[in-house]
Amino acid sequence: MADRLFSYLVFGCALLVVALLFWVLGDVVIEGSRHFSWQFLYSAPADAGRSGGIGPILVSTLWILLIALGLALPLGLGVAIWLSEFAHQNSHFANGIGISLDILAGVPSIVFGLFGNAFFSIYLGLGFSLLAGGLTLACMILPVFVRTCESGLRAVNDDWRRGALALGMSRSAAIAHILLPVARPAIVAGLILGIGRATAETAALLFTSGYVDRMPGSLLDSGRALAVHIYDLSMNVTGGDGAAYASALVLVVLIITLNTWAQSLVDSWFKRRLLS
Amino acid sequence: MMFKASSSRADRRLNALLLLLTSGTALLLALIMLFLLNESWPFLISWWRNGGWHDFYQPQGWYPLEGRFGMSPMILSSLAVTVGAITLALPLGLGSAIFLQFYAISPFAQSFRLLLNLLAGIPSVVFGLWGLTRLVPLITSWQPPGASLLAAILVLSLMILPTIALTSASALASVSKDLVTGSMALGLRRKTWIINVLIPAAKVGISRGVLLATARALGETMAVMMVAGNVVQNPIGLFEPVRVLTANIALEMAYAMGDHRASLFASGLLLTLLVWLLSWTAHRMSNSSKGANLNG
Amino acid sequence: MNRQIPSPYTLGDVALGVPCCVPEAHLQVKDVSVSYGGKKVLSNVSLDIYKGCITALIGPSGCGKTSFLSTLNLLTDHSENAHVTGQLLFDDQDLLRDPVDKLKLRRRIGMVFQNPNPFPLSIWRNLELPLKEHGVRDRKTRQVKIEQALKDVGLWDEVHDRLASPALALSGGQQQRLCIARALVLEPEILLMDEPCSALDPIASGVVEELILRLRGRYTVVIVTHNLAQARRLANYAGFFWMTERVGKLVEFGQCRNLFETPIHALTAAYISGAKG
Amino acid sequence: MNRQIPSPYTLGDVALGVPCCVPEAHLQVKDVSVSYGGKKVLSNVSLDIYKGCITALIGPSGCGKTSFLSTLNLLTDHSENAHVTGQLLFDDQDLLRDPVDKLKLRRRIGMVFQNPNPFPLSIWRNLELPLKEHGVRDRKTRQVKIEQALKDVGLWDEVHDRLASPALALSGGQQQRLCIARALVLEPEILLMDEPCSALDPIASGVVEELILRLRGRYTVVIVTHNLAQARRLANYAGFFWMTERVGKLVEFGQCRNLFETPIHALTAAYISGAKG
Amino acid sequence: ENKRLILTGSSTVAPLAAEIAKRYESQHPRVRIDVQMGGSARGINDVRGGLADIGMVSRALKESEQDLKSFLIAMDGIGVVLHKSNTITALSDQQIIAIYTGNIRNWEQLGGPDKPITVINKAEGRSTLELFLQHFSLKNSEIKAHVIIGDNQQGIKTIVGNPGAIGYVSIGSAEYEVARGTAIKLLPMAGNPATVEAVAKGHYPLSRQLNLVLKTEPSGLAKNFIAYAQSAHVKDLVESQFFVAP
Ligand SMILES: Nc1ncnc2c1ncn2[C@@H]1O[C@H](COP(=O)(O)OP(=O)(O)OP(=O)(O)O)[C@@H](O)[C@H]1O
Ligand SMILES: Nc1ncnc2c1ncn2[C@@H]1O[C@H](COP(=O)(O)OP(=O)(O)OP(=O)(O)O)[C@@H](O)[C@H]1O
Ligand SMILES: [Mg+2]
Ligand SMILES: [Mg+2]
Ligand SMILES: O=P([O-])([O-])[O-]
Repeated sequence: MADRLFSYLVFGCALLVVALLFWVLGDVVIEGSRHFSWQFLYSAPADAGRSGGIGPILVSTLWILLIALGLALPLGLGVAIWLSEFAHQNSHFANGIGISLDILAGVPSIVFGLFGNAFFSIYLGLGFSLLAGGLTLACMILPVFVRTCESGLRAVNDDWRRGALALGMSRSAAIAHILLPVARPAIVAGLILGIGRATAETAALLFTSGYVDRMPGSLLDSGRALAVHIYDLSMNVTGGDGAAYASALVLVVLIITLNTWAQSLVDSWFKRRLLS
Repeated sequence: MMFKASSSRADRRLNALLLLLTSGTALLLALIMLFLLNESWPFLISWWRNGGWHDFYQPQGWYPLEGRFGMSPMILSSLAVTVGAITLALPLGLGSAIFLQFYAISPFAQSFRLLLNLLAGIPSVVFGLWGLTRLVPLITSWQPPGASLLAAILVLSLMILPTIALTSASALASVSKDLVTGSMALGLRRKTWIINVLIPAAKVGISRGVLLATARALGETMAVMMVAGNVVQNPIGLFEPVRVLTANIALEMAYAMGDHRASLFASGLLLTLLVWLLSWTAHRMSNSSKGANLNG
Repeated sequence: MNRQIPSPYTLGDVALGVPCCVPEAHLQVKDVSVSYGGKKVLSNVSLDIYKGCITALIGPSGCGKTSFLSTLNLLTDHSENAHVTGQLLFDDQDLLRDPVDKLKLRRRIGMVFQNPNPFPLSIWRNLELPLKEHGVRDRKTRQVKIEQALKDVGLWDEVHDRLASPALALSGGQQQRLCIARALVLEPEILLMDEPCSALDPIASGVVEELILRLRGRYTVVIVTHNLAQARRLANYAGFFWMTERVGKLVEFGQCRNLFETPIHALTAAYISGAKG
Repeated sequence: MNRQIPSPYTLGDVALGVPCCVPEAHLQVKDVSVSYGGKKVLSNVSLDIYKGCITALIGPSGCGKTSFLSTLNLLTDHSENAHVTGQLLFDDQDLLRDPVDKLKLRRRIGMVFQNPNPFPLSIWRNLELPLKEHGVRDRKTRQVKIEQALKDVGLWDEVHDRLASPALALSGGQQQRLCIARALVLEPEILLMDEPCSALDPIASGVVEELILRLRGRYTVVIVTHNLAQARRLANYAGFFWMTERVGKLVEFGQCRNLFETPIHALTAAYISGAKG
Repeated sequence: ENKRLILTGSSTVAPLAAEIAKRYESQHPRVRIDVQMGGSARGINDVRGGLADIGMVSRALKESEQDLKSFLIAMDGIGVVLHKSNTITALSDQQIIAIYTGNIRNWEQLGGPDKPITVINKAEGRSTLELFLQHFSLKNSEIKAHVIIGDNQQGIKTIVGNPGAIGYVSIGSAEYEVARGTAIKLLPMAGNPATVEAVAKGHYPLSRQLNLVLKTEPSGLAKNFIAYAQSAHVKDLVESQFFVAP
């Protein structure tokens, strides 16, 4: 009986989550598809974004994502590997790094934005640019990616580490051939949380990659990200709601595509080596 | 986990490289702290001289243009919103993770996971927009002004839910199957073994996810700003508006000059300290419980 | 063909083996087959499990002993690709056909696994959890039962002063005995043991063996073991499984002494003499 | 005190045990102690491992056999809280003091664990990976070595048609033999085996035993086992560990037959007669 | 010649400036004008620090900012807004003050429906807030707000969702929303109808300037661009962003 109740609770949870998601996205889908057309995808925005499309914005978004992920992925994986495979269990340094990462995960995005502006845009002289935005985003998604991967690596059975060591295999080989492939699901989860954070970011990008909605010519050009565009249209531009919803719809589709792609990418990358 | 350190040259090189990367991330935090300190320095000095700490027992209100910088209500509000959001999102997220791992049949699990992923990627403006146009009016019709602690908690809990759900799900997935078989053989009900056996076994992974989610909740800005009402006051009731530290920054940074601007950076610093305190406590707690739990 | 069982209720015959209480079938297995994902791994096993007796099952790795044991308490129901056919008569019910309350059934048929699998809880909670689950509300009663179970497995003296410490901090042998205590605390009628001593050193293994011998009469025990000497020492009845073309079969079943000393089947004889127990 | 070793190079003496090739120390252990996080678990062990011989180590659970074995290939170095003192002489080097290339060392001193731990790769990759790691570039050479190793452990016939299938899908016994093959494929000089048969059924266990016997002469083998009968069957030399006040010690070391038939130490005698092998 | 101009500052001005910049670029193909948003304060800081060529500021320069040169490109009126269902049609200055200081807490006290009043105020530092406080001679600490908002749209959406709300937003935006059927209404201010027209004529009391600011007298491209932004060529753009051309 209690078991039945618990099942109902669990199903209730799932149902509630699904319902809430649909509720949140309901407007986006309804209003968004009303304003959407194929042209919207590739044409440039006009009249402060109320009309026209989001072509350049989509391109900027993808560039920023590419830079952020391209940087955060290897860096984050490296840090995660160090923390789980090389760091001494109770060393103050490793603990300090862990805490730093947790703190970084809690730094508000607007602070990241202001910092990114001060450091990347001004100090390093990158100005308002896709590069500055991507770098700032990389800093932002690093903590969540590292922590998730690290948990995954730590969960890998010690027997395999021992086995590899006893065969005189180097640590690096064990990591590359066995530990990383085994920890694949956690890496995917981290990647997806990272992608989520990156696509959803507004404040940090406003101050780094900027507001310019022109098609970017190089990575040193300023470019407006999709989330910034949605923010501007819905909060700052009178009469921009329709376009805002349509942009949000595109973002949702983009996220689904990216997630599926990330999943299959990581799978194909590691699964070839792994048979389980 | 227990087999550490390296011996070969390649390993030493890899170790050195990774150590460099790792130190880089520590450096990143140091840079951000330095940046915050640097920007908020003028304010901190004058705050200290003027006895700003009296604020904690003698609230002076937040009127930066009138030279009154009382931040304590915002600290309390940040904590209240975060605690509230975690209280809601933890059972919901854990429930979702349990559903994903033990109840959903495979095609459902796949799409449910995709939905959670989607939830993780929705911009906070969209959540804020939903809160502002759907949730707040609903609360208003019940208890004006609607924009309130409650609205912030609801929106925020939805935003951190995927973090909790996804990390918990992967923690639950890595629990040994032997425990499940053993529980079944004892005639334990599914509910019992999930709650009393698997969740304790996955505790470390779950709590790490919760920590990430807490950090995220404390740091979340836009959505909270849009629905919390942003009145600087102590969080005295669920239906009262509150302002959290992040919203304070987002709301005023664009228009702040001089001391006002520095005081906003100080709220950023304060928030960072808050997360540090939280994370440190969590580390201490998990270290002491690790010592008691396992000897290997 | 393989049923070399003495006519029931003839205590004389049973006395040929190690003494055993009542030669009365507690659980009747009829024509049971197990397949995983359509691939048959165990085919047409029929035997009776006698009340209060110890039945040992031996056979090479992969011949389906664990699978057989798991059908007895319907644990196979939970592995998605497993399918069981045949009859399992227990208490006038066919477990495989009639609707049975599995939770209650598993209270009556306990199981201990090859790898010790204590829950990641305290020693005390490991034993308390199943009791609470099966409705033993009274604190005092639980205390008495837990203490008894720990004494039964000879663990009480070793752990009585640290019942609140984590079970995973125990040594392998202690963990296995804790798992046995966890099964015993529910006072099952039948106890299924899957190679309970394979992870133990000879001393711990001796303790468990003695324990099993002490259980005789009070409990019906079915034990899978790779240690033929152990089977010989413990069992009243023994079953020998063999695998042909990747499908397991019960080749011979009978009184322990008969099976070991005058095996009927050539395979059994070969296994018993060839295998180095 | 416990060194009941015949004067070296006296083949006559050695012949008292199972025949063994050259009674020449391959690895000399002197006064080795192991502690974990400051707590000593093994104290002052001294013995010689003889070239081409099989040395068995027995003793109750927790007395430090695994820890001892892991010091021999410096695996304890990777356990954060482990600390080893004493001397380990191998090839004119003190492994514990002199700078040694651990990777190379472990190629020369292989190890097999109690729980089969094949990598989650294909059968073939499990054997290929260590070869590649140790610089065996040539494809053909690798092929030859892998085939030989699989044949050595008697697995070739069973798996040669599915070398690309996952190693984890093998049965427990097959997995353990694969792990042995994985150690053999590197052609080590010394092979450390930690209860290699405890997860195996008698047949698989017999296969492994025969394999170990076949290795005699070619390899130096150190085997930890709970199965006294097995120790007696296999070993030229045997060491008996015992624990007093939670610290392990080597109580007696000597020729296998001596140790089992005329133990010097009372503890040894008690263990050998009391324990049920 | 290839030339580049960077504008940063007010979020209110940014969309307008961006549209003007686009039109200017289309007429001068070698010129690139990047418009960045970040608030009036950022505009002033960046111009002072040389990070931007031109700052955008959504108010008149203060005493302390007289080191900068400002150029008016548009005007924006501020109107008091209620929910459409509210039966109140006009409020006197005294009544507005009473509401904002918390002395009147229910619309019933003003002859409206029996609904608690939700007072919406702007965040500290915003120019609309300063304008509002100045007009009613209030100090921000005297105001008893229930909701504090950032941008215009947040104000409008809050009022739409709350029948008891009162707030003040940009008139142009509010007019557009009213015309679109959004559930809000604009109240006249001290007898002046709150319309863009009234702001344009200059006798609407609550209005602010939208300025471009520079550190020095403009020259070259900056000078040309400012002249263009102030010219009649962009009047339609100003109006399409719901502002009033000066
Ligand atoms: N869940 C499962 N899915 C598919 N095949 C399975 C499953 N469980 C067991 N098998 C297969 O069924 C056969 C019998 O397995 P079982 O574990 O019952 O053997 P066993 O006699 O207990 O062997 P051992 O002595 O090694 O424990 C084996 O070939 C095994 O691979
Ligand atoms: N990494 C470790 N940290 C702390 N203590 C350890 C560690 N590894 C082993 N020990 C302890 O050292 C002692 C000896 O352990 P070891 O595994 O060597 O015993 P063993 O003789 O191999 O026992 P068994 O027969 O059960 O395998 C035990 O008390 C054990 O708890
Ligand atoms: Mg089995
Ligand atoms: Mg051991
Ligand atoms: O953004 P504002 O300065 O117009 O309030």
